[in-house]
Amino acid sequence: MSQTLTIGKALNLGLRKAMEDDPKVMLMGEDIGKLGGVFRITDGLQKDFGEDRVVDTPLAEAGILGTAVGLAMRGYRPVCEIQFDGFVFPAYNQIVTQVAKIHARSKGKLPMPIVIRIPFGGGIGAVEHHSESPEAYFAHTAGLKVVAVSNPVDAYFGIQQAIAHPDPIVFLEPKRRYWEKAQVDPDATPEPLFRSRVIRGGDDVTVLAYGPMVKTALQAAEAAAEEGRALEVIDLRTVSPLDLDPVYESVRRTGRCVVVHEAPVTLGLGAEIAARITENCFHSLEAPVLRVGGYDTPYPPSKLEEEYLPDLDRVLDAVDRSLGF
Amino acid sequence: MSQTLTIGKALNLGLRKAMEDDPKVMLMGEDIGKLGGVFRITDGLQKDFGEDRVVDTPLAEAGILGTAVGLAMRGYRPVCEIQFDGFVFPAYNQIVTQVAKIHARSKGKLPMPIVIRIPFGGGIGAVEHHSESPEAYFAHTAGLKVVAVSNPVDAYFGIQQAIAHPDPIVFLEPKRRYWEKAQVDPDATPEPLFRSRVIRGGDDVTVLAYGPMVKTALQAAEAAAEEGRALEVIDLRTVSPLDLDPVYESVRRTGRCVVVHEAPVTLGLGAEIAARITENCFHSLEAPVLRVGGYDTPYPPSKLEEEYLPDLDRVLDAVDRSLGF
Amino acid sequence: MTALRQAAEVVDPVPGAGAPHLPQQPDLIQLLTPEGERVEHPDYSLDISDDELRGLYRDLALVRRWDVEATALQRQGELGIWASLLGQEAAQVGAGRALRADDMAFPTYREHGVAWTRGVDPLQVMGLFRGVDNGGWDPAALGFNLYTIVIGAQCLHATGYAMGVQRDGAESAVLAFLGDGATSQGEVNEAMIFAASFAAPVVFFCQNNQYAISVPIERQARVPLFKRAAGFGFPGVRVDGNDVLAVLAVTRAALQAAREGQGPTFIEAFTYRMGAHTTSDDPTRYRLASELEEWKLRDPIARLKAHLSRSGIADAAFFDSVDAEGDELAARIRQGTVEMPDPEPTEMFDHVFAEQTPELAAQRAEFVEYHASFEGEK
Amino acid sequence: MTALRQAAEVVDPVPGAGAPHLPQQPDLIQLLTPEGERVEHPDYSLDISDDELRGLYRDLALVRRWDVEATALQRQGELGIWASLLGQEAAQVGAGRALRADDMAFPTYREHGVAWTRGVDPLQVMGLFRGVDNGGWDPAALGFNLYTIVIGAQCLHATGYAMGVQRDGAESAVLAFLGDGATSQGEVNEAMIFAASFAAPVVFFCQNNQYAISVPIERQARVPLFKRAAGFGFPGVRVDGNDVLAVLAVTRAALQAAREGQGPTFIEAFTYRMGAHTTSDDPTRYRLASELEEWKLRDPIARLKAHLSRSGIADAAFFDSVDAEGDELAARIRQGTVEMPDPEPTEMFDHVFAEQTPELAAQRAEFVEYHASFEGEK
Ligand SMILES: Cc1ncc(C[n+]2csc(CCOP(=O)(O)OP(=O)(O)O)c2C)c(N)n1
Ligand SMILES: Cc1ncc(C[n+]2csc(CCOP(=O)(O)OP(=O)(O)O)c2C)c(N)n1
Ligand SMILES: [Mg+2]
Ligand SMILES: [Mg+2]
Repeated sequence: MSQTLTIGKALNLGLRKAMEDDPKVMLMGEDIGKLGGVFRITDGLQKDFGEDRVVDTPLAEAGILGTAVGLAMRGYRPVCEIQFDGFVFPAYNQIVTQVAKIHARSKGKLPMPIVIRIPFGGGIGAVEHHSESPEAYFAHTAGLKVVAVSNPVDAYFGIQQAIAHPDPIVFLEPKRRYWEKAQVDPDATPEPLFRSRVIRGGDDVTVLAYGPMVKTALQAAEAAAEEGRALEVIDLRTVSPLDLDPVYESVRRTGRCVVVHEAPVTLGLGAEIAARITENCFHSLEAPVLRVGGYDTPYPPSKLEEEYLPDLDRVLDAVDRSLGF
Repeated sequence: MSQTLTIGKALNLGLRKAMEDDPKVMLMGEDIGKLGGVFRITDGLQKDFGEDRVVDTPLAEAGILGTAVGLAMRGYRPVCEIQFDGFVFPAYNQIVTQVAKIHARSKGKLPMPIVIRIPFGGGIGAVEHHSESPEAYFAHTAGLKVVAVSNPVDAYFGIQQAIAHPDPIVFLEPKRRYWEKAQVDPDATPEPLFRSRVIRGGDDVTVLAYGPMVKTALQAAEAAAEEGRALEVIDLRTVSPLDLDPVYESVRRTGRCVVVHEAPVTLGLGAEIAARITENCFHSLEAPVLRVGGYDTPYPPSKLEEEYLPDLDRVLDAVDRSLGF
Repeated sequence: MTALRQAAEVVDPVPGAGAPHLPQQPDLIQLLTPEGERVEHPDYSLDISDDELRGLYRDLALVRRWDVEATALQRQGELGIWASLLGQEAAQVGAGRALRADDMAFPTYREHGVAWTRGVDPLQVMGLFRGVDNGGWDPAALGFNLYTIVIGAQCLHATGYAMGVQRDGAESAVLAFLGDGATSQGEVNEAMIFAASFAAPVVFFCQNNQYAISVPIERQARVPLFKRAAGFGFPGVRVDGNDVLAVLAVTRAALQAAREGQGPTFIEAFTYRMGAHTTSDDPTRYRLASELEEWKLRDPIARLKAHLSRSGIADAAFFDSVDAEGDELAARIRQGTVEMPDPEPTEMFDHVFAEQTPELAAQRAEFVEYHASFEGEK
Repeated sequence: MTALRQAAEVVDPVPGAGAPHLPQQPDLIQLLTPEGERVEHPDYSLDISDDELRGLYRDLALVRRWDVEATALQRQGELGIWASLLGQEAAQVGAGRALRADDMAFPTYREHGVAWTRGVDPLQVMGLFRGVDNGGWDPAALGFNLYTIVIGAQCLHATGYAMGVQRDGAESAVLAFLGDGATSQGEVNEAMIFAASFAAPVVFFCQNNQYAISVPIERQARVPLFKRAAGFGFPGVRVDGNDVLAVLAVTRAALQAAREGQGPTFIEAFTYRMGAHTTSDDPTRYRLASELEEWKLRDPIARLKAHLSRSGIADAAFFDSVDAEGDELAARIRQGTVEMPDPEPTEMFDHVFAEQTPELAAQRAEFVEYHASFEGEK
């Protein structure tokens, strides 16, 4: 039965469902037990599934990921919560040299069904390290898959699909959108995890986004419509592998494309997407693929984050530039 | 007086010179003392400069970089050796959240003149983790600069320039080319660190490379010349910031460009370079910028590395494809 | 589940953490009982004047007043978040006052009391939590590094800095702050390994406030934290973190040993976080109110106040004057905070590097141009 | 440079590392003297049949024979590199034979002796060093994980695996191998913290061979390594790593304690790397030949051989038969190695994921097509 859920609550219910469905699913992280995580995504789960399945770990991210690897080898399906994007780096060695490589190292004998949940991105007025967008680091790492959800429906189903998936997945949650609401029908047939989706049609410019920027892209499309411009908005949903066939289809029609993300532009996802679109739609392009992202600076103090983060205006500015080519 | 040096020896002499010039320069790393490092780049330096300036550290990369941060705060200029590319990841947290951000965090009150030397890339028949090309991880990180040398002259001067530079620099050494030789004149005026350089002229296709792939690109240009095709080869030298003005100039002339690196193609430097060239030379391009790189797989066992690494043939294949567009 | 069940039976690493009985801890160094009675310790004596004692009280009281004001300002939307030090004043002031001017301290994000002793303007700390900058003070000038938020990272910086002190031949010491939770980070353990290996003049000062956000100390360690040090080959001591005199004496001794080349010491200051982890936290979800009530009986400020009153070192007039000073301080902090100007947006481009890159200069120029394009509109 | 100078005077963490006098180490557990004499230890007894004793000798001798052959094959260009276990046979065989079939071991890159005891085909280990794959054996089937090259990473895997064992309610134990150098890695310390916190059934088996490549143990630790464990709240013991009987007894006891839910143990097997770090290394640059000469007197194999001969448990015929078996093994390894086929290039695409991505499938297809385009030419 359909209900109105926030992204946060949808994740909570999705985790609960995954734990009910498979006794091997375990949650691990800092403060995920009694506290329910700093964003309450695991609220109530330790109470219902016990301390063996919802494990408050010592304060050590490498420890969380490294023990998750061992648990996966023993047949468990660990879901690791990284408290904030900026704190995933102590676990980087385990993620890049172990989680990502063990399936290949063992020629498939050691599957690594690990989900790494990361609330990511800025916009919540936080202090340093709480607003990072580290997706490109993972997308550049062979052996990892990376998804980013933008809405409650994808949150609810996506987390379950990610947990059921046999490969390691970095699961990015748009933290500043945790409180966004939508109707979720748990009996609906979910879209596959690794598919992008056209969420608004239009023939003038294609706008690509994922995670928190999807809402921004849609706002830009609304505003553009008022000026008589039809933006086609695509929610990428999967960051690695990229699912660009719908994008190519769209860009061949519009001839123009703008990619939006919060991460710094240099070597952000926009770079890869722009390169691929250009390779695949060279003769259809009326303008180069333009990128709107964070600047190549550390994420600034929160009083400046609105200047740093792409917003509706910056997306529209890029749309204008694209149309002006 | 000019002498013939390998890249390895040029680095050794460059380090020695830097230590003579500035008593605050310190070397830190695993096995860099009596052993002189596994590649002997620091050979003889501990003997001559003592254990306080050439420090064999405990076996912990985060420890090396983290103590280097403190030493930099105290006015030292630490040069950290990471034994192999694949072992930089335990230090990732210190590099990304501290080394890269402290200058900005302190609004310039705490400079971070740290050099992180990394022998990088494949081709030496090694076991796992000894053949990685992690440059994109660093180039995507605001606050770091990244250079890659390709020859003894740049090695000799570049390491000294990097050490004298006030910002943190990831200094990439093409490990399989350590034994390549050239004439080095220590009295010559060196080229600036953050400049790319046209190293072979040609009007048909522009080929970009850095580090170990520069030699490969030159070989490809030789081979192409025999078939009557003139490739312009540019040694990027600096990976972050990128110095693309000479590239744009070249591509506006050739209309075609191929970027070569060992790192996996997805979100490798080729992505960023392709995106920027397309943004800046859109109307001059006859073909999309093509990328030749490692596949999106973990670096394979060494018996397969020749299939994995870009070689002369794969560069020429891309040149053909570019010309065929 | 044999092993799993038995795991629960391991010794309590914090004797009396749930229902604390500090005086029963044989290892706990104390110079002032919770009742404010001065006691002697065989290994640690403290030579301290009445003036200095009153000075410590003033520090404690003003720091708490600041903290209370900051919490209020956060509630009113003037700060993004605030990490309260309530209950940890003695640990911080005692440690801070043990430092000499030429020593260097490396704080976490909660060391407002130490910042105070180092002469940091409270408004600079407020600026960080307001989101104006990352703490604008000058670390070198004050001997107090910027706050470090990534848990434990500063312990390695402190150790490296201490290695620099060694190389300079300076007789200074370095004080690294960390929490109980931080002891689980690999980097913190590496810091202790490096410190031991190089006999670096660094003291690790761990405020065991018994929680890492919601996670109790039992999850981080099954034996008292100060025992960790022996495993790395240097001394560890546990001091009553709510006893400012004991903290001062123990930290002084450790810093002096470091200066004299005896290498590192690990100090576990046994204390309690009386407030929430930060203003974003809700401790009722994970701990009992009764625990807090017990700890109120060991309030670090009441304790010193009792001693000063009882011994006649300070009278009501003194306490009143400190209160008044506190109110002034609070007013200054409040006004300074609400009036704090927002930073210039272009600042984010200007401090990334010591030597600006053409790339970033171009981004800055585009940024300026882009914003200028709105000038007319707004 | 006060502090820096004094740093040199700290106690020697390895009594007699330079000029070893093992019998003088009061903490060192021994059941067999370097001369091959059986001695008793108050805490560790070993009930072992003559057959088993001969079996241990056979293990030691065959593993060494393999190692010698591998070194030779590397010299002849048949392997990219080889990490010799020369001198560490007893530590590895003793530890490996302490495992039960249902236990799980997590090796580094040097545990060929343990691999042997777990039934790994030496050729699979050779394949790794030849560059054919990363070790083709089945970790689950053999209870022996793949080699892990990133120093220390496997200690966390072992701990996590042990947490899984706990959750399964299984009475199995996990054995994590590490070197002395590895003890400095943050991740290794985190593994000990997690193991302690969850009382996980894992035993950390550290072969202190006194060097991390060229860096002597003194740089990693200023007190004996086994003392590290107490700081984390679990027992640490030091065993003579060249005494296969003592290693077997101590490891068995620790594994059994783990199975019974008593949590982790840290075992420091005090031994010596008699060869180079790997075939790429040149130990003459950093250590004296005399050190090696001293250690030859404690050769782990000679020691057991002396015991077996002296006590009449084995005769010349037995030793001859083991020698013959060794030659056969060496021949098989040699032939298997030189004849080992190169892997299919497409393999690199096929095992990245359990569920292949369209992206990578496309790269694979292009790769195949690209190589097919050369078919005609070559
Ligand atoms: C590497 C890292 N992981 C997680 C966090 C989020 N976090 C902030 S404070 C905290 C708890 C710290 O506990 P403790 O070390 O005891 O210090 P306390 O807050 O009690 O002073 C956590 C988990 C962080 N800042 N850094
Ligand atoms: C994280 C990491 N850093 C560096 C290396 C390079 N390296 C390989 S072996 C080794 C020394 C290891 O010493 P130890 O742990 O004592 O083991 P041993 O080789 O003596 O068996 C080093 C530094 C590595 N493999 N991993
Ligand atoms: Mg705490
Ligand atoms: Mg060793």
